[in-house]
Amino acid sequence: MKSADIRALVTAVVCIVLAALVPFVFNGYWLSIALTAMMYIALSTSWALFSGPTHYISLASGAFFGVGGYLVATGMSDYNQSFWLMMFVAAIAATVLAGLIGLATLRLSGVYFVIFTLGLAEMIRNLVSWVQNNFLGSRGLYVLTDFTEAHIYWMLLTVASAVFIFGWLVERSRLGFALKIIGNDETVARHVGINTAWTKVVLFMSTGFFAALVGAIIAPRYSYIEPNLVFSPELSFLVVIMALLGGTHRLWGPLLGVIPFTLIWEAISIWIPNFTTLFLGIAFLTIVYFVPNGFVGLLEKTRGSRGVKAGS
Amino acid sequence: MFKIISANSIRKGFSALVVVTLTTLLSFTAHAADPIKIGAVAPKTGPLAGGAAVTQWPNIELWVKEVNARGGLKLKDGQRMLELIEYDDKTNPGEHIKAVQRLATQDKVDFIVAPYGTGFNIAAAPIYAKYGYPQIAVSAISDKMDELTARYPSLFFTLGTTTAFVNGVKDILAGMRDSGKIGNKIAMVNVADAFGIELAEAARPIFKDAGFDIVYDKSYPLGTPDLSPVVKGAKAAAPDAFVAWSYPPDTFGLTEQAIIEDLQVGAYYTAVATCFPAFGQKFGSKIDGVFGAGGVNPDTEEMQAYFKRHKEMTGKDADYWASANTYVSLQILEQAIEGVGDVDREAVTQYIKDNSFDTIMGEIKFDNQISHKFWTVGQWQDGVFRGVASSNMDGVAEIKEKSGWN
Amino acid sequence: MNTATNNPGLTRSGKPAARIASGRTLLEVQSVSKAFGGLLAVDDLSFSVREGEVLGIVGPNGSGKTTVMNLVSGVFSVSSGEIYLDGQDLTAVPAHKIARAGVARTFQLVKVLPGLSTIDNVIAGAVFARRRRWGSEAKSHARNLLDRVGLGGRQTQPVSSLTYIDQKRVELARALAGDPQILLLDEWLAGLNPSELQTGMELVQSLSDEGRTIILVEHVMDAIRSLCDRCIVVNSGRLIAEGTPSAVLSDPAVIAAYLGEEHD
Amino acid sequence: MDILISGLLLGGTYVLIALGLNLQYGVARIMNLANGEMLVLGALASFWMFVSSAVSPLLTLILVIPLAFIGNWLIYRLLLIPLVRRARHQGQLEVDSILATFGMSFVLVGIMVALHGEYFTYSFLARPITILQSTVALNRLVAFGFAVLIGALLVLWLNYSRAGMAVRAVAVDPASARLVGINVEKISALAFAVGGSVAAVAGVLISTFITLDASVGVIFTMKALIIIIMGGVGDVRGAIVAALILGLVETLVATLIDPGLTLASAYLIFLLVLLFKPQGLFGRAQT
Repeated sequence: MKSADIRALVTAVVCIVLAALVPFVFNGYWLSIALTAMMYIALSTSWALFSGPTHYISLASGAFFGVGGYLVATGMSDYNQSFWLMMFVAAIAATVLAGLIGLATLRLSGVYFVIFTLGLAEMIRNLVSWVQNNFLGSRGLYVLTDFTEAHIYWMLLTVASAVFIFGWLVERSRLGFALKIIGNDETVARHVGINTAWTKVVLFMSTGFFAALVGAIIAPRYSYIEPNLVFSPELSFLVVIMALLGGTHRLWGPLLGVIPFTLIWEAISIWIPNFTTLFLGIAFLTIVYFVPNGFVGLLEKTRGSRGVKAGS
Repeated sequence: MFKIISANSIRKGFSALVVVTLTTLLSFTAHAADPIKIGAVAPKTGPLAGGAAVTQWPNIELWVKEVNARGGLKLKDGQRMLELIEYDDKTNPGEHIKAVQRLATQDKVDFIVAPYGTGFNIAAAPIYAKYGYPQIAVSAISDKMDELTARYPSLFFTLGTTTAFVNGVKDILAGMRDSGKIGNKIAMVNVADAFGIELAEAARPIFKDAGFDIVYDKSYPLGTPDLSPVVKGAKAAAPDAFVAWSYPPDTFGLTEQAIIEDLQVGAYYTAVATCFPAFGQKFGSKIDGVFGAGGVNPDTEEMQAYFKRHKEMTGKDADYWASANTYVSLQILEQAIEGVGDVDREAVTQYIKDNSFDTIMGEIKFDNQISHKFWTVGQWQDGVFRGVASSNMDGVAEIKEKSGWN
Repeated sequence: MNTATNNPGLTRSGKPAARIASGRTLLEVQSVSKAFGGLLAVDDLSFSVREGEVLGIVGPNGSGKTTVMNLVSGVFSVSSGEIYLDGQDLTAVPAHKIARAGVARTFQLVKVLPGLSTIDNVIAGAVFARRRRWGSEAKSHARNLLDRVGLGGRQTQPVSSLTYIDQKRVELARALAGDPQILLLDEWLAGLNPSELQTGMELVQSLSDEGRTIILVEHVMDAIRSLCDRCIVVNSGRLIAEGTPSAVLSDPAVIAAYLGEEHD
Repeated sequence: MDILISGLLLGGTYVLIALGLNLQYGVARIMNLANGEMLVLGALASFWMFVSSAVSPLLTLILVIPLAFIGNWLIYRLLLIPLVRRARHQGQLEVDSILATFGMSFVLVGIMVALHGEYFTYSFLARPITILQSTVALNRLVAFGFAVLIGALLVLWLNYSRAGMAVRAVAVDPASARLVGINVEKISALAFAVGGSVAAVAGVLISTFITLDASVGVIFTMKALIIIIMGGVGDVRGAIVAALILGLVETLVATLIDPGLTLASAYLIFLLVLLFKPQGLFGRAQT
């Protein structure tokens, strides 16, 4: 292991430990912000693992998140299964689903993929609602547990850490290298012997896995699951936007997007409760126009320019 | 060079923003002379915003204005005005929880108006319970009320259970059948989301046990643009009654199609939003005799005064169901606070449990945190949506026979 | 160096003709056709390549040369016909499997991986292909190959900062990195100035001297004449001549096909 | 017959929804996620004029068309051209335009919520009319008529006018269009503005028979995207055919199988088209 690796590892461990202490220091409001941020860190980072190198903009997060939340709810509410079992089932189901979708759509060019995944959450919501309505029946999907916000936060932190470890391993593996090549030139990738479809599908499955886990963990927080709310297209967009805002070509890029975004979002929600959406839009446009390469880009540019100055 | 400068200035601007946020968040402290802080979180955007804009927000506005107009709430140590702090939950449970946390721990509000929508009331219940806020849930119907109220000691329900709702409809239909007005064939449709699935699931055995024959039983997805196949399908089954467990946009869509298709049924029922003034305005006299969820008794002096004040203070018409319930929940809160004479939440919660309240819907009291006094079915009669079935309400109107769609 | 250097030290002229003639057939293309919509780009084409041989494919523009390369390397699948590599059926096999079987190629318009460093561009060819290397092994292998193509010491440079010919060298090194059984060079010498051309030809020559099997699609006739053991000529997707470069290039049918076209 | 007619009418609605975005995405290369909001804005204008001053939606059209044209032209000139200029390749423009128009959709939703947070619902031409023994709503029929009209006008304009020819050239290949002397930016702005006003017109017409609210736009955007991808990006005829097919299939499934499966079936066809004809029904094969 190189010294840079060790430094990164130590930093990561320190960050995780600090993050784990948050519920002891903050309670209530700040914890719920941290929880929201942690949820998006897990989602955006795992999203970027796939979409960063391949440039496929996946809007499927909402679909997998929904599968997670929905399966936990229906399993616990209608079939008296334990939360843990359903969390596991949900993650596996979403992984399989992502695999099937990936096989079907990842051969397509980017745009088609974007639009397909955009509608995916809607399609799955319609299908599961229909199945529930006609075959299973339900008297409401309740997820009543004794988890506190702190518990949910720690679970999310675990998932987020797992995403980082996974990302770190992928980056150092042949799989990660293959992805990088695919992102640069897919034709070349094929001709140096990379099974491009398989590589993309595997990574896409990992985003499905993690998003479903997050959805499953969030379900107890929602307590009552409405398909309409867990299969949320807005969530898909927010995940993408936070990741792009941070920057997708670094593992820690999305992190830099999620944290300021969550804070801006919160600030606007507080200041202008009647025009939140309007001002969120404006904040959004400002970011797109003035921070085009994400915060990572901004950071590297400043650092780069400082380096040049020092050299001259 | 320009780019570097602008990047830096953005960064500076951004950090300034963060600093300002933090200071704003931390700068709230309560003073004794301050007004009573009331928090409210409900959708202003997202799928439920349209409903909340009719039922929830205007009543909060009305109540705060009224109380302040008469000088505030009378407490032991004098009158105190109300200060409203409102947040948009964007129809997102996560946002909602965060906003309630903020109200509780940052704004340190004294009371919070219960959320809008079943899911939101249940999602927020643990936090209300944690900080001891009384939560008088209005726009929430559930069959798990007993379990939920046992779990959350400060949660109150006022609008009835899923089963009560279905039974209301069943009673009306059975009554009409027994008096020979309709036959026993029901066409039932529902929106395929939590609310519709739950009601349809509850309705199937209830209708069957009452001797009805469900001749058409289909769901349609939330957001279906064209409901004509649904209405055509129902019509083809030649039912005597049409029952739709529907949400606002499709309540409008189904009824429009029923008029177009000239769906001839002795009883026509759509669920949420049938009671909206916009429903009456849109269809005029055509919907005379249409049944819908909820209802009011508009003839009492209190209700008439309430409708008038609602229109005057908010510029909007109250709906003929949950608007009044929402207002009632605020009246209960108001009377409990004044009864205790203090903003002690625990005492107020206990007061709500122990006392009965004089409201625009008559006397309301809670039995194990559940009020059993609510309307279940209403009917449009000469431009007014009247309650025709209820649980323990006075002034139930006679059912009017529906004569086509004119 | 663990590349297959069968006959180090042998110059081209020293390569025994007998060995090539007797070498086993490595690539076998049998009655292959390819249609794009109504257009028949390759029409019932058959040829074979023996181990250690340098085969030239020539023909006027649009005659289907690059399509042949694309069929062999799996960019397109054939409409009819079969392709075998060392007895293994490559018809209807996806490109990455063909690459793993040992077919490596360069592209008519140079394709480097712009986001990667020069050495990573070469490593890209070493990790997933016929002979797989990873980690330090791949790195030292790539470094050797960069030395081999004349780019020693430029490993960490961003590949986008390299000149055109250097990018072509990187592409060649990448193709070599997986120890291919057969190397497809698609107009690899095109667009080079005379001195670069000289260097390029020497490089290809040295690869041939190592005993590599190469298919060369080329417009540069000097290169064909000096590098190829054998040539096939395609016109309108059909094979019109086959033989040694000098024989083929003086074939009247070939001259007719090129008539009106500038042959440099 | 019922199915055919209801299906065609629904298809007509989809034609209205999709045509605007088809121009914006196919020609100006902006995947405009705020397209649905533009549609809802048209609906809001129509609702507001009808409820406050009893103005017929058909008259509102006269007002909405030029306003939407100017509004969208300005959006393109002021907000989108900087993105087009800074994009180094198509992929980057796609990402940037997704982000920017998503922001715009928030802004538009915010404005509309402030104007009218409740449902936009009113009754206009909600009369039954019988064609070929099938009962349909007059307002849907009117909307269908406009869909046919707008579709026809666009096809004529694109195929028989100079500007239309330029628009098609830009749709096929902006780089080559530039080479033959077409001002690509100007044509793109034109296409974007025309697309925006088509969306607003669609909103006006659709509001006569569908109950909308300020937040509902994304549903229309999604539908529109599905249709234009199915039809082939930038191809007006393709979009029209795809929209009609979608309308027919949804009605067919709703009537014969189960209304609960309509939207799911729409997705299924979309997926099938993607798998077997990825360039869309009328798309040009990509090389």
